[in-house]
Amino acid sequence: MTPSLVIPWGSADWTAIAPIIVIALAPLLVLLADLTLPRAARRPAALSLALLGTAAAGLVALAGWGKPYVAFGGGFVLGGFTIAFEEIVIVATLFSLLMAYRLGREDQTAGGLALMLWSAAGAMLMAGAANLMTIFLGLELLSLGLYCLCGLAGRAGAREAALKYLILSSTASAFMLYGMALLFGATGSIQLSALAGANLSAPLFAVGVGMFLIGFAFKLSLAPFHVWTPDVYEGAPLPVTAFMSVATKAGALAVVARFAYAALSTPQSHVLLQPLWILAALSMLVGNLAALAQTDMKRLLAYSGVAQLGYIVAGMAGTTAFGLRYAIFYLAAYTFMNLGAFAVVALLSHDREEGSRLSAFEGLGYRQPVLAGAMTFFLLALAGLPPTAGFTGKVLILAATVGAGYAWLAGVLIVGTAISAYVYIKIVRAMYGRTTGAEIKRPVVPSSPLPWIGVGLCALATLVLGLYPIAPSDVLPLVK
Amino acid sequence: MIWTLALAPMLLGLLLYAWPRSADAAAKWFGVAVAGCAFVVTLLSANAPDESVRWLQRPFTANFHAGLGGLSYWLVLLLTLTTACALASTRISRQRDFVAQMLVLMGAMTGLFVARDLLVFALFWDLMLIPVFLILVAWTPSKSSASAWRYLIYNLTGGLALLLATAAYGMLEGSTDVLGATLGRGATAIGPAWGEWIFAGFAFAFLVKTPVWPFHTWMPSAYADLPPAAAAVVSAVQSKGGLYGFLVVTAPLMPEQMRAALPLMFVLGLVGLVYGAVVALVQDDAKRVVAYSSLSHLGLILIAIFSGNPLALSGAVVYVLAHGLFSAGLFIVLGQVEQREETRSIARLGGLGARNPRLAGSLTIVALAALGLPGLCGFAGEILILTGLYQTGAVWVAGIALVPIIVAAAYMLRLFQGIMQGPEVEDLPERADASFLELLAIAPLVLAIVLLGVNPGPVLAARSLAPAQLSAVEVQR
Amino acid sequence: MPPYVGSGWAAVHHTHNLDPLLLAVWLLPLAGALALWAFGPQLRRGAGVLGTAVVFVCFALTLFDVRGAFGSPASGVGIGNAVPLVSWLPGFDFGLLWDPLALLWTLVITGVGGLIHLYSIGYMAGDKAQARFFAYLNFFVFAMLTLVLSDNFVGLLVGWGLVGLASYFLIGFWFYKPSAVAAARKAFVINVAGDVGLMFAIFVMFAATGSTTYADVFSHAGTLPQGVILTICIALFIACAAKSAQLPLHTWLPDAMEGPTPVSALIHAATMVTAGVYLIARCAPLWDASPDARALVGTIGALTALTGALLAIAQWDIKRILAYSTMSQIGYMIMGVGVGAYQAGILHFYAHAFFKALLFLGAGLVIHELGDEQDVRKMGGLRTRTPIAFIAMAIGTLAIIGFPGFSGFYSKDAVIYGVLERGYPALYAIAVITAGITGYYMFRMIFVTFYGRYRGDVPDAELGLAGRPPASAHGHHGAPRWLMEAPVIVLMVPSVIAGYVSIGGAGSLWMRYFKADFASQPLPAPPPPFSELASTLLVFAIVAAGVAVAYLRYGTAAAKEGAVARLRTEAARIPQPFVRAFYFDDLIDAVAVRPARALGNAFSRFVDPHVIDAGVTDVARIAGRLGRELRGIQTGLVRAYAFVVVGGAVVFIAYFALLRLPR
Amino acid sequence: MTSLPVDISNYVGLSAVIFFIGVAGVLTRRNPLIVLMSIELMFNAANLALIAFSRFWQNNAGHIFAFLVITVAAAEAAIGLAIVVVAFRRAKNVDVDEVAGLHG
Repeated sequence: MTPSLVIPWGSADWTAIAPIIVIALAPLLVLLADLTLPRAARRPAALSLALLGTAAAGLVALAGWGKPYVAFGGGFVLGGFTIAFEEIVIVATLFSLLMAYRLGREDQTAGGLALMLWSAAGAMLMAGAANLMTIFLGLELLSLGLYCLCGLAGRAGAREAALKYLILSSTASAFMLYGMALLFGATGSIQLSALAGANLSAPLFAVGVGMFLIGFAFKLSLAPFHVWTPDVYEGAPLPVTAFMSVATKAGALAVVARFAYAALSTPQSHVLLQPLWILAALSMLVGNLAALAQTDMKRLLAYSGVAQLGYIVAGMAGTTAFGLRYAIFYLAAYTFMNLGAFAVVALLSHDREEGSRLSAFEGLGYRQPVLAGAMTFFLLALAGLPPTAGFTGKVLILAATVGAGYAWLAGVLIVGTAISAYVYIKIVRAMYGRTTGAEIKRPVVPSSPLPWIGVGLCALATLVLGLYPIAPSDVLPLVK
Repeated sequence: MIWTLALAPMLLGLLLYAWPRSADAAAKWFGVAVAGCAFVVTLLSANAPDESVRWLQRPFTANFHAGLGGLSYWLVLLLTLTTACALASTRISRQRDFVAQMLVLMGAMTGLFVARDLLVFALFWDLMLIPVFLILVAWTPSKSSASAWRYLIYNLTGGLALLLATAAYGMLEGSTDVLGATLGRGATAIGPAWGEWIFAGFAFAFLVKTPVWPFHTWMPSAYADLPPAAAAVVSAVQSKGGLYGFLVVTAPLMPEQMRAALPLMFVLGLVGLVYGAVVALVQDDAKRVVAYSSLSHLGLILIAIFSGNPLALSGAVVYVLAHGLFSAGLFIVLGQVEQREETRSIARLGGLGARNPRLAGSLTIVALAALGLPGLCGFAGEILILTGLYQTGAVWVAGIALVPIIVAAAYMLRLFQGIMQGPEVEDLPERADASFLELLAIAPLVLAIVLLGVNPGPVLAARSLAPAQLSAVEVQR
Repeated sequence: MPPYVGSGWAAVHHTHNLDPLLLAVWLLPLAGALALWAFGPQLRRGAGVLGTAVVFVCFALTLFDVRGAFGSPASGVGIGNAVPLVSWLPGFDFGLLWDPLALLWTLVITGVGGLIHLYSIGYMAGDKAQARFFAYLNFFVFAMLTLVLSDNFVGLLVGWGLVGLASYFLIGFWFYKPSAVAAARKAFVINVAGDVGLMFAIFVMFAATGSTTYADVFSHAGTLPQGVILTICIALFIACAAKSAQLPLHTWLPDAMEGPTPVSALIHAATMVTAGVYLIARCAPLWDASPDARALVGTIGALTALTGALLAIAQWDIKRILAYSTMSQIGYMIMGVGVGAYQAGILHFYAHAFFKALLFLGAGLVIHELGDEQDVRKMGGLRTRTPIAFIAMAIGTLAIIGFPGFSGFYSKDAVIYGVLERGYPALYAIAVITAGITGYYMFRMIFVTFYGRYRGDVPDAELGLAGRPPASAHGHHGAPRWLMEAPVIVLMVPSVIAGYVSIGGAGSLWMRYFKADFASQPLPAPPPPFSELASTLLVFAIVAAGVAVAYLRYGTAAAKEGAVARLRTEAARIPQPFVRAFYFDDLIDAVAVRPARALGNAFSRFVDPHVIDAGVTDVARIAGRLGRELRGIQTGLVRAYAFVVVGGAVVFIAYFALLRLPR
Repeated sequence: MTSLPVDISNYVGLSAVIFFIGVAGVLTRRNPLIVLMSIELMFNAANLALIAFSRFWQNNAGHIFAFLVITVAAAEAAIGLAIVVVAFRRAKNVDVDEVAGLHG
């Protein structure tokens, strides 16, 4: 390797990460606005700038479609795959921002927004990361922001959530990092594509794969590495929970998918991924079963997320080309239906109380029919009922698993879905069922009407994706 | 046009939530008008060409393909007719919301019956559960919603099995657009390796929905708790989804597996036939009597479908429609009784006929159709089915299936006489006889019951969506 | 197989012209029923007139065609033609058949039916629901015509079911009476059991011949295997047994007397209950082809005749006496047509229709007069109070016991001797004994009812009647008495002369009428040991003996004097088997009703909730418990979570560490 | 690939031992500060392994990676300490087992 004073990367490399740069610079403007503007204008300005910055990053990312490029010596790969995940992260960020008008105290809002955008940048980096180092960098960027964000509410629960997340996530990161070290030791390269040629029989490699996957199983909340999820989701402020429930998952999923497809796609290496599918199956069951007994919407959605991620990972079983497409499709569907549900919860919150107790939903169908209708729609989608993206997504996942020869996984999926029906429809029943005694009268003073935009757009997207599924078709060649 | 038939009621139903609460009573007539229009439009579009919109191209082809030929035509007619009649006769709190849900239900079921694509079929299959569940939780007399859960979990499990089977079918065959005869290639029969599993998935869904013994335990509580109008539509039409599925999905696509499953289905059908009949004999809740009688009747149709005999298949089609007509009629009239007397207990009711001759007359006719009185529609189906069964060589099946006919006479008369005849019960509320409007609501059903009984000819031709396909499974002996 | 079997059916001429006359006869009663049902309340008293007029118009129209029966089958319309109506599927074609047999039944249905309608105007005059009553009666006529006019078995079954329904309606006409409701249900359910027999016959014949029309089925009669024909015949006979009150399905008939008396006359005496006779006569080609079926049906007919007669002895209700006598007489008819003596059996139907209607209407006069009192113990001495009724019932009684010169004499003797002629001496013996018993119980009724002193004012307790429910009057007033008496008087005439058509042996009007319908079969050798005249004398002697016993027990002056005490002790002394009607009800109850209900209760109380549902609820419960368990694991302690994560990681890593992949 | 040379396996063995000491610390210690230190230990175990492998493969990537990890770990420590301070500001004992308000 000849040392060179010339930076070996040209403008194309920087273009490849342009969206990340945009979304990483936007927080600077947000903070600047917070410093300079009069008090009353700070919050709106900060939020608008954050939204604009994220949207701009989304547009910039779209501009890269169809221009595959391997940037930074293989550290970052731009392609349909990357852009798909980047866009999902951006959408998640946008909808989370819509709920984030009152994130933290008034003087914390701008900082919170900035942290969220930086976390998003980390997730986007993970979407394109193709060597171990960028993966680690993206993951930590994402996590460090989230540690802080979790504690941003004035509740003891938030601080507890932050601490738990910090300790557990760091531990998992350490496992992953050690796994990376072992992988590097087994192959001598940090490029994922270099792993494809590795000696599969070396225990060093196998254990490395295992530890690497543990780290991401944790991030994806796959059972039994999901234990942190409900507590953290419940404690964190609502917009942060919403953000975590999608953006973290998207980033981690991108890495796992790339790892599985780029590094372990040979038939011999399938056995190395077998535990992942078992974790997926476990997640579907554990997530849905545990959700049965929940009374808090955020906790319930946490467990539901465990199960949903199980479905998504199951889609990739057997690492088939179509499987990846449908996993991404389902992730997109999950993004909308999940964030839609969070947006409804955000609209139900008032004052200091987040409207996440299930009791807040009782009789909602009679108090706020439109909101209840939207919530019903999202819940149906999460339960995999038509006419929603959740239904179509589930069909595709089933097709993928069956097509890949993992019929048992499809069977578990069906069982999990059957259990989940009770979980989700229980809320529908609370909204429309006969209420005990006099109908509950709750003052509904939404802290901000912005989540309505989220509700509307998510509903629309969930419907459209359901009936016109635009499965990303050319994602595979760009996985490296 | 065909998709409009399915989508318009759903959209109108959702829009109905914007209807002013002050005009709650008028919402019902809006619903009747929509259902009536749907009926007329269906009636006039007997030869409507198929419609298809592309949906999925990968991993298998799936299209929003709709057709109104064959059996679909008759079932949509039945659906719209019973919905119109049920809504016209309904009297319920929060009428606007109820009508809205009923319209959504009607639209979803129309979609099910016109679907020519398996995946679209599965979509509507699951979709139609939702309004029924919502009606159950919102209008059920009990607070526990146990019946609603039972309904949902049973049927959803079936629906998921259907979904899995559909996905597997699509992956194997490359297309789910296989139910129609006119578009797409003719479906090939699936081989034995996957066929059993896929068939099992379909069959499970259909058996639960019908329901066939022993998957029936969701039904009595659901029928008992549903408001009469909804119970009428669900029992008359929704439960036919299962039999329809056997007729148009598994019979043409999986003849091998159909034949293999024949002994099992004969046993299930026969057990259900007898089981439902004797249980109906001892129920006190009038609606449960009808529910268990359905179990009995539908078991017979199941046997007929699996026998593969042309005569029995024709009879099955007639009986599917006949059961729809008379069970809708029964639920509607029993609903009118319940509205007046605030009870459904046969032991408690009695002697209503003296002061409610119109109600008694309505109940007489529908009950007679239900017990298979020769000349009415139930008989036409029964005689064709049983003659066909005997012809196929299923002599004992035909013989045993005759016994429940006698029991049916007993429980239907017990139902009718328990409510309408005997000495008048002193402490029941005294309410006026059925109004002219209420009579008018049941009249179309009665007319259809008689017409179908006298001449089921036009229906007999509609044994499937594609007669050419069905011939593959017709077992000639 | 003899070639003649069923051969006549090949000649049935199918016309595509709808005979307007025939259609009118068939459909007018339906129109009448619908009109009465829809506009009954507006018609008030006119309802009865309308209903009656409709039936008489049908009768008149039918008469037009009588002459055609004696000529050759006319082309176009008229007797001997089949008129297609509707076709469902091949083999399921519906049409009307207008042949002598159908014509005869039509005449009786509309003729006797018309008279009973007329009678009902008076009988039901006080009833508020009389429009409904006439609607039912007209509906019954329509149903019965459907039954006899159909040219195929499914159409026959339609009629068969509809008459059962009409019978149900009319038995339960006074539906506020629980006994009437129960009787109606019993009648209907047993009749449905009969329908089911007919259905089974249809299955068998369709499977064997591919058709359900008479012409097709009967033209195959000669070629079908014995077993198949016997199966068809047995199945058909189940239908006959239910409808015509043959053993063991007769139990509904006595209960059916809960209906108004004209109903008993029309449906449960003259017409509907003889449908079984019609069916067997109609299916003569099948019975001709199956000697086993003949023996079976003949035997059951004979046993029914005997059972009916025996049970009639022990009855006190005047209508129940007549009901059992009806059962007995139908037993004769069934025995006659069963063994192949078609003309004789049908003649007995023909005569019986008149004299039994006469008996019932006469009884109706009595009941009407006494304010719905039906127990003969509360009667007595009515000879002078209701002279018309007395004359009518006397004529009817003489006819039924076969007194020479009265209609029953010709028909019953023909049946009895026909049985012997066809080689069934045992049945002959039963038939003769039954004739004697008939003489006894009929005269018992006459003596107790019309002779002696009126006992209506004797307290119930003295007659051993304590504890019976009070008779409920349905309200009689308004109608002139002649309205009821006129039909009775009219019926007296045919009750006497109806049998004269058969005078003249083979060349008689009767035999010529049926010349095309029943192939003459050779009688078995050896011929009967004695001639018809000897048989007649024997029967007469035995009947006379029966009458004599009745006279000695009830008719002598001494018996009349001590009637009250005598009736009381006699009622108490009736042997239990007679009181329980030979336990047939108990049998059906034990074999069918109670097991079905027990099964139903077991299924709904145990199997559904605790077996089938148990699995499902268990799954739900286990899922819920697992959910709670998982909640319990989630303690909130960071280190516990860390343990879970690390534990999971250890297992995970162990998998990879122990994995041995090939190079 | 053959087994690693003796010297490298020593390094890797040492790093593994350090890693497991870290794991044990996370599992057993109740003081959040020591827990954070244990996590740092795990990170540094990985660093050691990375550098050792880097030398073994004559590849700079491991070194660079290790520097990156050190930087990130520093940031993480800063944030971690801040969170611990916030979380236990009002608590008497600094004990992670006291923090169990969220559960179920």
